[in-house]
Amino acid sequence: MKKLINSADSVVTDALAGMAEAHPSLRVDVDNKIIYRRSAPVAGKVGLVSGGGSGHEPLHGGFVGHGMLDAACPGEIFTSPVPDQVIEATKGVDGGAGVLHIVKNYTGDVLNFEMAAELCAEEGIEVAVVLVNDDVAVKDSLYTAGRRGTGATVFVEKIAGALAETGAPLAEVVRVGTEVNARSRSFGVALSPGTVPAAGKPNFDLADDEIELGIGIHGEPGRTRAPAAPAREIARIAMDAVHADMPLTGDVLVMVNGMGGTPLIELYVVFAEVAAYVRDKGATLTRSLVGNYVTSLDMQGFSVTVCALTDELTRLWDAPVETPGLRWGR
Amino acid sequence: MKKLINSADSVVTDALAGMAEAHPSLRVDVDNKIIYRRSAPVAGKVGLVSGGGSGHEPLHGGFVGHGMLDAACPGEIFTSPVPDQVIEATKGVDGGAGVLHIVKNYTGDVLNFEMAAELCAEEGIEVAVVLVNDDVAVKDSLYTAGRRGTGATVFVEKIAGALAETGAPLAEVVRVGTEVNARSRSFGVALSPGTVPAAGKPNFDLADDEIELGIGIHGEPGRTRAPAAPAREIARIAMDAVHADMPLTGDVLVMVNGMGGTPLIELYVVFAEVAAYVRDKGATLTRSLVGNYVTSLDMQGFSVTVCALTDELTRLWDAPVETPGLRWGR
Amino acid sequence: MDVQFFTAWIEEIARAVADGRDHLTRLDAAIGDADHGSNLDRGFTAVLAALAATPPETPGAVLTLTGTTLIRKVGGASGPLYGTAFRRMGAALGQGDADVTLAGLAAALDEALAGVRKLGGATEGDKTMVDALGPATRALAEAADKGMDAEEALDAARDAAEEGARATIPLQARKGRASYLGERSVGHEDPGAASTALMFRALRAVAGR
Amino acid sequence: MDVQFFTAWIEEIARAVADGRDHLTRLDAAIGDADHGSNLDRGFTAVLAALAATPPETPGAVLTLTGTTLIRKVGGASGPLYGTAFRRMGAALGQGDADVTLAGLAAALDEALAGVRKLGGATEGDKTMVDALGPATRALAEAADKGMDAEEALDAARDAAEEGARATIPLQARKGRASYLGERSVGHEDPGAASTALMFRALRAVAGR
Ligand SMILES: Nc1ncnc2c1ncn2[C@@H]1O[C@H](COP(=O)(O)OP(=O)(O)O)[C@@H](O)[C@H]1O
Ligand SMILES: Nc1ncnc2c1ncn2[C@@H]1O[C@H](COP(=O)(O)OP(=O)(O)O)[C@@H](O)[C@H]1O
Ligand SMILES: [Mg+2]
Ligand SMILES: [Mg+2]
Ligand SMILES: [Mg+2]
Ligand SMILES: [Mg+2]
Repeated sequence: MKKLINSADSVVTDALAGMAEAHPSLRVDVDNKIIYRRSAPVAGKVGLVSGGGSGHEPLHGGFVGHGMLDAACPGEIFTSPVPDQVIEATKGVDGGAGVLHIVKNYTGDVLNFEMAAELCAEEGIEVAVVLVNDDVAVKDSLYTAGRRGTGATVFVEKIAGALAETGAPLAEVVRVGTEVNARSRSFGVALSPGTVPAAGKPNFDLADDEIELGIGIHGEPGRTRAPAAPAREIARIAMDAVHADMPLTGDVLVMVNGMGGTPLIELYVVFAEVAAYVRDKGATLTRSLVGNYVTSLDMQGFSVTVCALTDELTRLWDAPVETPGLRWGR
Repeated sequence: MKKLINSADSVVTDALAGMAEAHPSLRVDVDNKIIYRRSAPVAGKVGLVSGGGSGHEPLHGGFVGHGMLDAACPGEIFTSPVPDQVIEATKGVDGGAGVLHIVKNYTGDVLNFEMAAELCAEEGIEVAVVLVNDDVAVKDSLYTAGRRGTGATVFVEKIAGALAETGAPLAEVVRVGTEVNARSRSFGVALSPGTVPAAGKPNFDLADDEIELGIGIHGEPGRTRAPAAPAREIARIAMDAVHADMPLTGDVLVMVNGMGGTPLIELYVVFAEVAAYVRDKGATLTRSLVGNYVTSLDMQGFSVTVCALTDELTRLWDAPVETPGLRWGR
Repeated sequence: MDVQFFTAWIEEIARAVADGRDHLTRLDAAIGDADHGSNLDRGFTAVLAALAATPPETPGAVLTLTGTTLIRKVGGASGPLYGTAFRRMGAALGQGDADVTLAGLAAALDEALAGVRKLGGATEGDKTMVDALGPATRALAEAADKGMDAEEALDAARDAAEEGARATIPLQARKGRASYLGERSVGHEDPGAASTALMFRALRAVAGR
Repeated sequence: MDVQFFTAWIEEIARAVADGRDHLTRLDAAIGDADHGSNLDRGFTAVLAALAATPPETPGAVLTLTGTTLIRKVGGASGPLYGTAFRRMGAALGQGDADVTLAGLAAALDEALAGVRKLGGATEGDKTMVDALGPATRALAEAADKGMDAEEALDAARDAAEEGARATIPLQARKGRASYLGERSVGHEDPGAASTALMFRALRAVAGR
């Protein structure tokens, strides 16, 4: 394993120190591992807090700023944050209008955020949660921990963040966040595994002619292994999974997201295939993102996330945003 | 080799098709491999054209748009574009105020742009060139092709683009572009090689405990091989090379750029070290970029580029830009 | 079993987790995200520091501090779950500094089990730490009922935990990260069940001193 | 040497480039960017198509069309350089359809060499295609002077090109991408010199038919 790190133990805080240097619009509490927008708390505005394991950059810290999150709590690599972080962040962004926790549906994230929320509630802060669970590779049944939260997190953070910026009340922000999640689906594919620094070697092995379908973002193996194939076929497999779960129709927002080790040129190749697929089903691709947004360390591969837009969601998507990872309109 | 491509031969045009779908603000001529901003040509504005081999995305196509390039000509992977592309692009962006070619200093790029420029001049278009050669890993002597152009290309495109947007004449745009290049230095390090699709296997071998110092962006080996080391030491080697060539002083713009296969979290770790180095030398890091800007397919590693700012350069850096790869202020 | 005993237990767990860190992480790599070993190691390292900083004076306080520290330092699924388990045990043992009986320990473990089941929603057979914790708790209660001595009783608890952990191998996971794998989770030992067995081994080892 | 001869030469180069593509790319991987084989293959595939679409009627036209097509399709350093070489040869042979003599071919190659040297600024010893093209051009001129027959003369040219390419191995590059490597470029054959040798082998092969 070769990585640009000082040590496996310090990678998260070292990177936070780098974020602090690079982004004057953020206030980074390196010791407590919390990234705030400098203006937090904004009086009268619902505060948005998200968090989760590190290794998914720019998620979540890169989405802190105007029009998106007020704070992010990065855990250790692939490990959800601890309640203390979430409690501290929640207090730090509470402008009196309540705080929304945007939580990806993993047992660890759910439990740690729940514990934090309980304690914040006891201290009189109104906390609500939007649970993101968009990954169609996982069956949502009694026999699993439920669908994972992946790419739709970016959509929820952006759109709920835009609404919160207008001064909307917590219930409204929850409503729109929940709606974005309900209208979003994702599917991921890995060409090669990532390497957790503390583990020192790749999380699974893939032969030179194999890919993993239905991959998550924590280096966990996927649902099935398949032979390597042209981008067109891989994109079709991913989109078939999405379409089977939520038939494509109307205006859609599509993100083709890199897993961290895949170059942009390949993501554009995939995006061309995805766009053709969407058109073929009669839906209209009106908004898009192509790039690294929800990564999995240095894993090679991509995920595709589709959100069925409404006029309201489109308007909120287009609203100004100013974060390290997503920026337009200001 | 596993890649998200349909075939090694079609990767550049397939990716261009994806860019066309993703970015309505661009007009992509897939057949001729030219990316235009939709508004080109802008009457009375100096047109900016750049180009070079593909595999460095978002460079150059991702920097087409308001405040930066008017057109980009991507060649095959790591192969400079042909004169026909450059001629066509130059004609397509000529708004009557002349056209600037921003060319990275590689024999192939220089020759092909030169041929194109001659022909355009014959057809009555005023063409000037800014040659980018910022890579201190290469000795600039009679005994080499001269320094390579790498990260500073982004700075030149951004700053010259901002000046052109104000309606400045060609000579002024050339002056500022030349100045940015003269005030910029880069150094790159690879942890693992990239793989050219048509070649099918990595361009060089690196042992699990070795890194390449002074790497270029075309998968070419570096100047020397060194043992793997903590990020702090690697950053110091890179910054020492920069500082030895251009002592750090005053306000500096610093880019820590990923080579395509390195995750953002590691780039922030490096950035923290670079920022500490800059401070230690008494210079002031006033502007920065951390991310994938000038990549080398799926190579793992980074480059650092430093530009010694002036007030004018800072102002032009801050001016609005709206491209797929760089966006602020609108 | 006094405050020294419980302190020694936690210290023994910390040692065993440090030794078994890579093994636990490898188990987690197979069906999870390759961090269970480092998660617990980070947690118990912090627990050792906390115990050293303000040595608790009662058995209950040892376990409560352990649980609280795990919740504050581990994260992931195992942090809240093990944290809750130890906090529940601590609460069950109460504030007294009297020696804890086998029956008292069994009752405390039962509380821990209930806490983990409630928080995580898992039942036995879901391929989680509950598959080791459940049988071990029952074995200890039975042994206490039968009037076995501490070493015998903790032998039985450890054996049941180990057997429970082994028995997760053929199961398909229905909770936690491994459940995403569906059928591909079959054939691997659950890392949390393995770490639970490790804790019962540590308990037995300390009792034998 | 008539228009058929020159057409056959270019076709033979195209075949040899397709066969040698991976070899040339491997040479370029060692001290460059691993694209010389695919660059030339793309170029000569386009040249074949161009020759087939509008078969030129004079030797000069064959070479001019070849050069123009290379410039339009190859890119990189080798595109303009080889393109210029063939265009210069074509111009030197002029518009006539008379058979080209050995002396005429030698004079055209000399033009090609001058064009490459001027455009790229390389001299012999810089570890470029010039290191094969220079000696081969001189060898052909000498052979023509001596009144050798075509096969003998082209033997000499080919041998000189091959020898020139081999002789690049110990050199340190001073031009092109390989120069970035400094001393590390020593010990590898220059890909452009190797492809130039290939073109002289093709020339000799066609003459022997
Ligand atoms: N819902 C649950 N109930 C009980 N135990 C669980 C549950 N979910 C996960 N676990 C246990 O947690 C272990 C994983 O812990 P760890 O790897 O530290 O956390 P994470 O899964 O968040 O990475 C699993 O092996 C399993 O034993
Ligand atoms: N300045 C130059 N003069 C002559 N030949 C050159 C020069 N620069 C490069 N070459 C030749 O071009 C070859 C490389 O061609 P190619 O790989 O196709 O282009 P690129 O270097 O742009 O990738 C080198 O091996 C060398 O022979
Ligand atoms: Mg985890
Ligand atoms: Mg090239
Ligand atoms: Mg885990
Ligand atoms: Mg080359």
